[in-house]
Amino acid sequence: MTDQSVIEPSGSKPSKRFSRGNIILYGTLIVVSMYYLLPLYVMIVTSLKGMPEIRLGNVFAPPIEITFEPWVRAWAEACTGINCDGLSRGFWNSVNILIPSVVLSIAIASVNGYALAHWKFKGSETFFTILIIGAFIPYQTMLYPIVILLREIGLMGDLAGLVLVHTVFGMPILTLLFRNYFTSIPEELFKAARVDGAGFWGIYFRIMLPMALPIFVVAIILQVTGIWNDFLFGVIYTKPETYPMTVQLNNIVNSVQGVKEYNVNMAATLLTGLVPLIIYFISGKLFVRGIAAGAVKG
Amino acid sequence: MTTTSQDDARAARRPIRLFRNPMAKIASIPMILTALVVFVGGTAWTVVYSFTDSRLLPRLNFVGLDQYERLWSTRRWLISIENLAIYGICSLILTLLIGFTLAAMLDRKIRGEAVFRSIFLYPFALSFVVTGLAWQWILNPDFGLQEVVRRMGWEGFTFDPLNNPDIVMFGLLIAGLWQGTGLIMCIMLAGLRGIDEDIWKAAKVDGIGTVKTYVRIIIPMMRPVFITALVLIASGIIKLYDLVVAQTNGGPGIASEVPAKYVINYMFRAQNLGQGFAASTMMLVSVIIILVPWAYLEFGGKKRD
Amino acid sequence: MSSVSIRNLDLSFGAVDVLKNLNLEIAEGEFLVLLGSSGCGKSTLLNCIAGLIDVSGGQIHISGRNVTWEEPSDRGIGMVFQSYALYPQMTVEGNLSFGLKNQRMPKDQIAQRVARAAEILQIEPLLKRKPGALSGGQRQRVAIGRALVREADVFLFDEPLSNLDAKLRTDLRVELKALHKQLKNTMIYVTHDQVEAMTLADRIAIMRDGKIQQLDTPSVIYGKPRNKYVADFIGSPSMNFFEGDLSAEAGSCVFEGPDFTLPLTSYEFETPQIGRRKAWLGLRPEHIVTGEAAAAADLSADTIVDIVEPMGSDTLVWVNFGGKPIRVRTDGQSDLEPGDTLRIGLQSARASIFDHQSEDRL
Amino acid sequence: MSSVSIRNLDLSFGAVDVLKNLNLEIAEGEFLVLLGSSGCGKSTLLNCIAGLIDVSGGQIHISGRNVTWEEPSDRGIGMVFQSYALYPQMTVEGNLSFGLKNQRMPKDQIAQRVARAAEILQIEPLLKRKPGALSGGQRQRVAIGRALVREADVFLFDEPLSNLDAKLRTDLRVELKALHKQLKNTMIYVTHDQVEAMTLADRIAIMRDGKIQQLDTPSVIYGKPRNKYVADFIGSPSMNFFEGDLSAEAGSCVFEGPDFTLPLTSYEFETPQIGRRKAWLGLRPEHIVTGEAAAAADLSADTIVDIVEPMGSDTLVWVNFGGKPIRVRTDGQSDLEPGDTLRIGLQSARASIFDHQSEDRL
Amino acid sequence: AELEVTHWWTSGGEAAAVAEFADAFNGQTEHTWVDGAIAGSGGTARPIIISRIIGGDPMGATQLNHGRQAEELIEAGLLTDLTDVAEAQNWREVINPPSLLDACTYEGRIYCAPVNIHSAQWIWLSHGAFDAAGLEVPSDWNEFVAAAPTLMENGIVPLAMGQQGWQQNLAFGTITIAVAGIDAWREVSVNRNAEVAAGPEYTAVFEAVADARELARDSNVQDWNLATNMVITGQAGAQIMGDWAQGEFQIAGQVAGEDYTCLPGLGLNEIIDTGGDAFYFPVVEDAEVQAAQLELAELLVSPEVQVSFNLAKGSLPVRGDIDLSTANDCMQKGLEILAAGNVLPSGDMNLSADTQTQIEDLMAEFWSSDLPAAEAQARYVDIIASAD
Ligand SMILES: Nc1ncnc2c1ncn2[C@@H]1O[C@H](COP(=O)(O)OP(=O)(O)OP(=O)(O)O)[C@@H](O)[C@H]1O
Ligand SMILES: Nc1ncnc2c1ncn2[C@@H]1O[C@H](COP(=O)(O)OP(=O)(O)OP(=O)(O)O)[C@@H](O)[C@H]1O
Ligand SMILES: [Mg+2]
Ligand SMILES: [Mg+2]
Repeated sequence: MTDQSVIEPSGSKPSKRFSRGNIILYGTLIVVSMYYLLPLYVMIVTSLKGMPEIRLGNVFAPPIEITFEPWVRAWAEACTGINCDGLSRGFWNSVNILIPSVVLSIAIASVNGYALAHWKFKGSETFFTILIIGAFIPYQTMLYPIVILLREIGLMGDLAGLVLVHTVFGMPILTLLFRNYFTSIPEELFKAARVDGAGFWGIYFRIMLPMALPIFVVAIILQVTGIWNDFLFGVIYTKPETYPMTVQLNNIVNSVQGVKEYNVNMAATLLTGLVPLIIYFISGKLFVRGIAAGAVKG
Repeated sequence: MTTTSQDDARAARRPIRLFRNPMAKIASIPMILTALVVFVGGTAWTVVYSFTDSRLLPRLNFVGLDQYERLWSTRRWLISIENLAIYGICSLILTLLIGFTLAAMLDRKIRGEAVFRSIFLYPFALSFVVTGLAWQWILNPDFGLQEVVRRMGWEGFTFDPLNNPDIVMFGLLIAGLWQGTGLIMCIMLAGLRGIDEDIWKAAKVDGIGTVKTYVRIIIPMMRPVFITALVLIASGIIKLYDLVVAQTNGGPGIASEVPAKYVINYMFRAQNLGQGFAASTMMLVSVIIILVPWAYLEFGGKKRD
Repeated sequence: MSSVSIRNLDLSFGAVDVLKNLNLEIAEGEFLVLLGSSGCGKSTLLNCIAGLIDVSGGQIHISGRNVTWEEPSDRGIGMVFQSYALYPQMTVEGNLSFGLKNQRMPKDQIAQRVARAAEILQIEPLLKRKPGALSGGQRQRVAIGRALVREADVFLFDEPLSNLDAKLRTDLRVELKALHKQLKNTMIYVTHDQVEAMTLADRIAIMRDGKIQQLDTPSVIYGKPRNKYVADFIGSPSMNFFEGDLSAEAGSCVFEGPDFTLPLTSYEFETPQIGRRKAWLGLRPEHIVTGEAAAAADLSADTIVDIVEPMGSDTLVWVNFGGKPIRVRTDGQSDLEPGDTLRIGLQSARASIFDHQSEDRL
Repeated sequence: MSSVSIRNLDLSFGAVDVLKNLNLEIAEGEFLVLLGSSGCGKSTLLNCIAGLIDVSGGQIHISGRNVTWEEPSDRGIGMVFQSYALYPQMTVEGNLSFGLKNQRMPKDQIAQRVARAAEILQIEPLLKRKPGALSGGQRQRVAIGRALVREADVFLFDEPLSNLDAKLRTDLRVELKALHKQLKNTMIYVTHDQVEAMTLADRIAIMRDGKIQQLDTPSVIYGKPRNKYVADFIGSPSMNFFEGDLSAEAGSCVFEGPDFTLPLTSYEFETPQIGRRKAWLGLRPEHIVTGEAAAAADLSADTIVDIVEPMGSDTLVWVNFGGKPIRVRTDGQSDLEPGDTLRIGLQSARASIFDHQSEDRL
Repeated sequence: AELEVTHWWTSGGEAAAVAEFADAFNGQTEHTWVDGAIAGSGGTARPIIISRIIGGDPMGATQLNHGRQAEELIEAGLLTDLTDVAEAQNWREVINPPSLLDACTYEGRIYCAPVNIHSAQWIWLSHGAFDAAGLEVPSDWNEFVAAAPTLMENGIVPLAMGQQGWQQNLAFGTITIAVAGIDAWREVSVNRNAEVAAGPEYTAVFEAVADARELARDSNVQDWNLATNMVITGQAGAQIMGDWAQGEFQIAGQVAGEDYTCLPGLGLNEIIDTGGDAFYFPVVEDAEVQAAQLELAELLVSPEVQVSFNLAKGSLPVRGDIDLSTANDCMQKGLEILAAGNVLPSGDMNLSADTQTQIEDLMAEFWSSDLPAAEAQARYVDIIASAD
């Protein structure tokens, strides 16, 4: 054959960055991102406009004159009924509800998941299956039984009752996640700890917990989102002084006074979503890792 | 030392099974109670009262299947079921499709993966109420999308799903997908990351195109991931309520009613608990119809581990 | 007195019986290796001894105490796992002291024990590191250290070296042997690597399907396998088998193979044989002699070389004999080529003969 | 003409240079084994040849064609992976035919090729099963079959046997060798198992940190390793090394070890040596003779036995010599005990000597 | 004591009215009004209210539409008996029409305090819209229908209609009384006579509603007050809505007779119903709260509070003995009708919530689809026939 060193490459050298595939890929991603960002953009833009500008009609146009008044109003002035102190009233209530609910529900679910993964006993899988089916039951249909239950144990109207309800309804999915995650932790580690004389709680606190960060992140995210955004339980199991932010939001958004103050509504909506949003943005990578460990295997 | 077989008989006694590892059982009590009291108990309670004529308050005055007969002859219920079916099927297919496609794109070792992932995921942080409001606003024909497009010159452009009974469910779908696909994408992404890279290489050596590799090889391998996703989506669909209330409140007319809303309305607004319970029992039954095959697939198939 | 005594142990997972009426006596200070193919129940047996699985029936005694229903930590055992099973969030020191802390041992005593174990295993410089920052061999050392600090009577090893690469495995194997010499604990060691089993064990128990096939010293197991399974399992490259007939007459026995007859002049039968029966003849590749020695063997034949596998220190040659390719081990300097003729010699003294039906050694 | 020719290949992942100006010529029909420790770039090189990674620089020619930028499927290669990488949802037949179907090959031709591959690999009875229902060895055979049906010029194997257990590995190794003999394709085989490398290869390329250390036939690599790294890497149990001085005078060379002096009467130097330099002496365990042969060696000494590791076919004895324990291989029938005295003999002909600094063979 | 009061009055006019209650309560008693507003109309608030009552953790007082809603709560003994307050304050005498109190009465005892009278049968006409189209403001429904095409030509929506079932149902009810007349209405709504519902009077009703549906085609707002806003701003010609709409006009600074016109009974049949809101007081244990409850009940019906509240809300007071000369044009009209006794009992008191929900669903569907009038009527007849 001919001298090989002069043979030209028979394939074409791919140009790395701007290949057609890449353009299509990034193009699609950017277009799709726009769909996802659109509502956020609209909400932000609208919340920074004055009502006259909104009536001009283009939701997508950036504000001509930026005003933070809607935010101020949403936070501190918007009226519901006769109270005109906006969302601010609900914020700390929400925090007060959120923290014990998240802590308790995750604590219980993680122990459940751990027991189901490493300390199986007769019937444990059955209870777990029931729990999973429970994840499909619409909350609203459980409203009455729960009300009656809480009445019977005397927790109706107590913050403890609300925490309990969040714990119960968070349990199925969280338990599933924790169970799958702990199952993925090598059994040998568990065995080693038993040989080392650690008991149920010793292994849980000393061995399992420190390894469970990703799944805790997932659980926290899910619970914070769920509990922070909850309206139904929050309003039924609390009193007006302790109404969570979502009740305030509902009131602001649904009390129409003359015209709908879209800018205030948007600002209120954004303010309400801020807490979970922040948590999402700071925990992105851990979330995927946790999902990988807790949701996919199993 | 002495011989062992007799004097250690005490230690050799087999302990009672129930008391072995007692902590594990004690620690599981909350779960057991939740499962039995709340889920089984609450469900049974609901089913029992669905055979009564309870109105505002639950009472045990049994009327047989009356509530069910009425339920199935109520137009709104039938429409609700139909709507849920339309929404459910579309949402299931589209969520899986979009979620997978996005995940597949993010999995191609792109730059800025974290940014895109956050963008796709953030709507999940927002409640359905917020989702419904935001999209109600964007789809508002007077100053939303339709108006903007019209102003750009397409005078005849009509996209007003929230006021058109024929397509209102798709208006909901747009919002529902916006909110829910991010999580599914995350799950799919995690699943894709779990696929052996050698499979890709093998496919490349076999000369199989990217799309075909996904369709013929990768997706079939991700069955467990799809099942997890399916369960999540399906449980969300059954519960569909907040979004509808926030975005259309069932309207226009009753064109976007859904079963969960029917349940709530009959329990609380119409003060006909029995009817509401009958409807929720029907929902439960359908859940079980969905779940049994799933449970069979998940647990029945692989007894090994 | 035996240190570990297992009596009539039964274990089943649901409908699957994994261990069936298993008996095993392990002397104090003995190094016992459990060898068997994957899934035969080795790990399960070890877990039963450790108390990590509740047995279905039978008893386990350790140091004379019936511990069948005791907690793992109360049995006086230490255990080392294949995957190391180090607690990833604790330092090496934390890993070593975790078990002692659980026993509420005084601080200074813990420190002393940890120091001693670290010295024995030469991991003092690593004490402050976390397992993630250790190499495989170091991790395995720490895992052994964890058993060491417990000053356990019995050490249980579940394939402790199989995650390591070949070189490291050799080194640690030697260390382990030295450790045993120094500590003189009873050690029960699970592996499916026969080199490990042969080099480490005082006695080897070969398991198959939850039953012990043979329990003996390595040389007996290698030289006089009790049945065909053991013979086949032990030895790499493995034994060559020939199907044929054993015909024994007073004073003289022969094995009639497919196209050869081997006089069993110096074979030691377990029981005296009379008559004719179908049987297996087994010959290890290294017991088939070549060159000058072949002429002096009980049977010698010219064969055609099929494949030559040089392995550095020696060469494995496949030759056609008795109607099929058989393995013959020659030295590393062999310059045979496929197609060459090789004279081989079979010696009955080192052969093994098994009944065709029961596959037990005759 | 060489079948695969790699010229000045560079490859980096970001800032990490994995392959550095690598050159390799592989003849048609040759069985080349890439051997090296983990992370040295073996898989990366293989992937470059397959076109699965875009090279940073240099060229790859296969069968005389410059394929540097061609698609993997157009390069005329078949590839077999360690994890098999079978398509789990397809039957064996589907796995074998999927690539061909994709090339729109006529049905009957596909069937013919699949049938042929199945026959060669003896997997006909498995064609309708899915990979999940196959054993490890069967899966690996199917993976090879997938390369086979492509009728590729060059077969690439990336540690195809390392997920299998020892016994199966031996069997498949032999089959692979037979397959190569039958097909006569060029094969490039990645492994870090030296027994595989030694037995399979026509030539072995030893890699380290993205560079080829030595490319030679197995016996040369084993007998005359080009540098200390190769010497240490090849051979199990590995070579014994002694640090010392090489003093060469006209006609007579000696190696002065810690407490011994070995006359290098029959050592073949690569280049003639003059003067004195620090050096390493390497001796393989099987090249240290014992018994009568010891007396006839270039140097003989009495040593104390430290550890005895019987391995069945032979026994590894650790003796103290030159100030440290060294490995000596004796035959399987050895009845040495720790503490015994063993006379060993060192022969210069089979030794290796390396420069102390460059570690290259002298 | 702090008294938690739950209600769903959150629109502008409503909130202003509630503030009157709260101010009076805080000012005139020792107690504090804790406002538990829940926006989103009764549909959102009611489950919350009922859950809390039956859960044993009730609020101090709550708004409920009176009528049959509370019967079961009363039966279960969950609501406070206000009979003593009522007798002390002589509610029997002062409350007018007496049917309001009847609705609060269960087995002779009184359980709620009515606070206002609402009538649904009004149409609100925008002067601005008709001026823009160069038309006279119509004086009844028929004129309005006749004027509609001209409005449409001028780009004005003739009839503003919020796309919610209850608003559509309200329009239906109003048109029924106007078109079919009081007797037919009574036969159907009180006596549940399905034959009449199937008869020609109702056929006319359904046809009229079908006409109205066409007039409201281009109105795609949801909330009632947004529809009202269309009338206020002249975007729409008219809206059929209850008298509470007046609060919105008032807040917008519009003057009855100048900026807008209200026609009771659509100007055809000047009859109004006398529904309304009432407050219930769940049984609580805390004695202080009990006292507060009774004081609030008393206060709610007291003359001054009735005046201030109803002026703000635009509804009619429940007392016949107070001077409302400050009331505007529309309220005066209402008062006159009331004084003349042209009242109907509200549907709340006749048909059960269940039946009403079904009718609402029917109306919701009817208004937003092309369902033929005849078919809607047939389905209406079914609902009436099976009503309990
Ligand atoms: N938890 C379990 N439930 C059911 N079967 C089990 C369980 N654990 C092990 N088995 C079964 O018991 C048998 C013995 O398993 P074991 O782990 O003891 O094997 P092994 O000899 O240790 O194998 P390997 O060499 O692969 O570790 C296997 O067939 C296995 O499938
Ligand atoms: N995608 C990648 N990105 C960055 N570095 C990589 C990548 N793939 C491999 N490397 C690095 O390149 C080096 C060579 O890797 P390679 O997989 O070729 O090693 P190997 O010789 O096959 O090892 P092994 O025997 O463990 O398979 C390693 O140091 C590895 O960390
Ligand atoms: Mg095992
Ligand atoms: Mg590799």
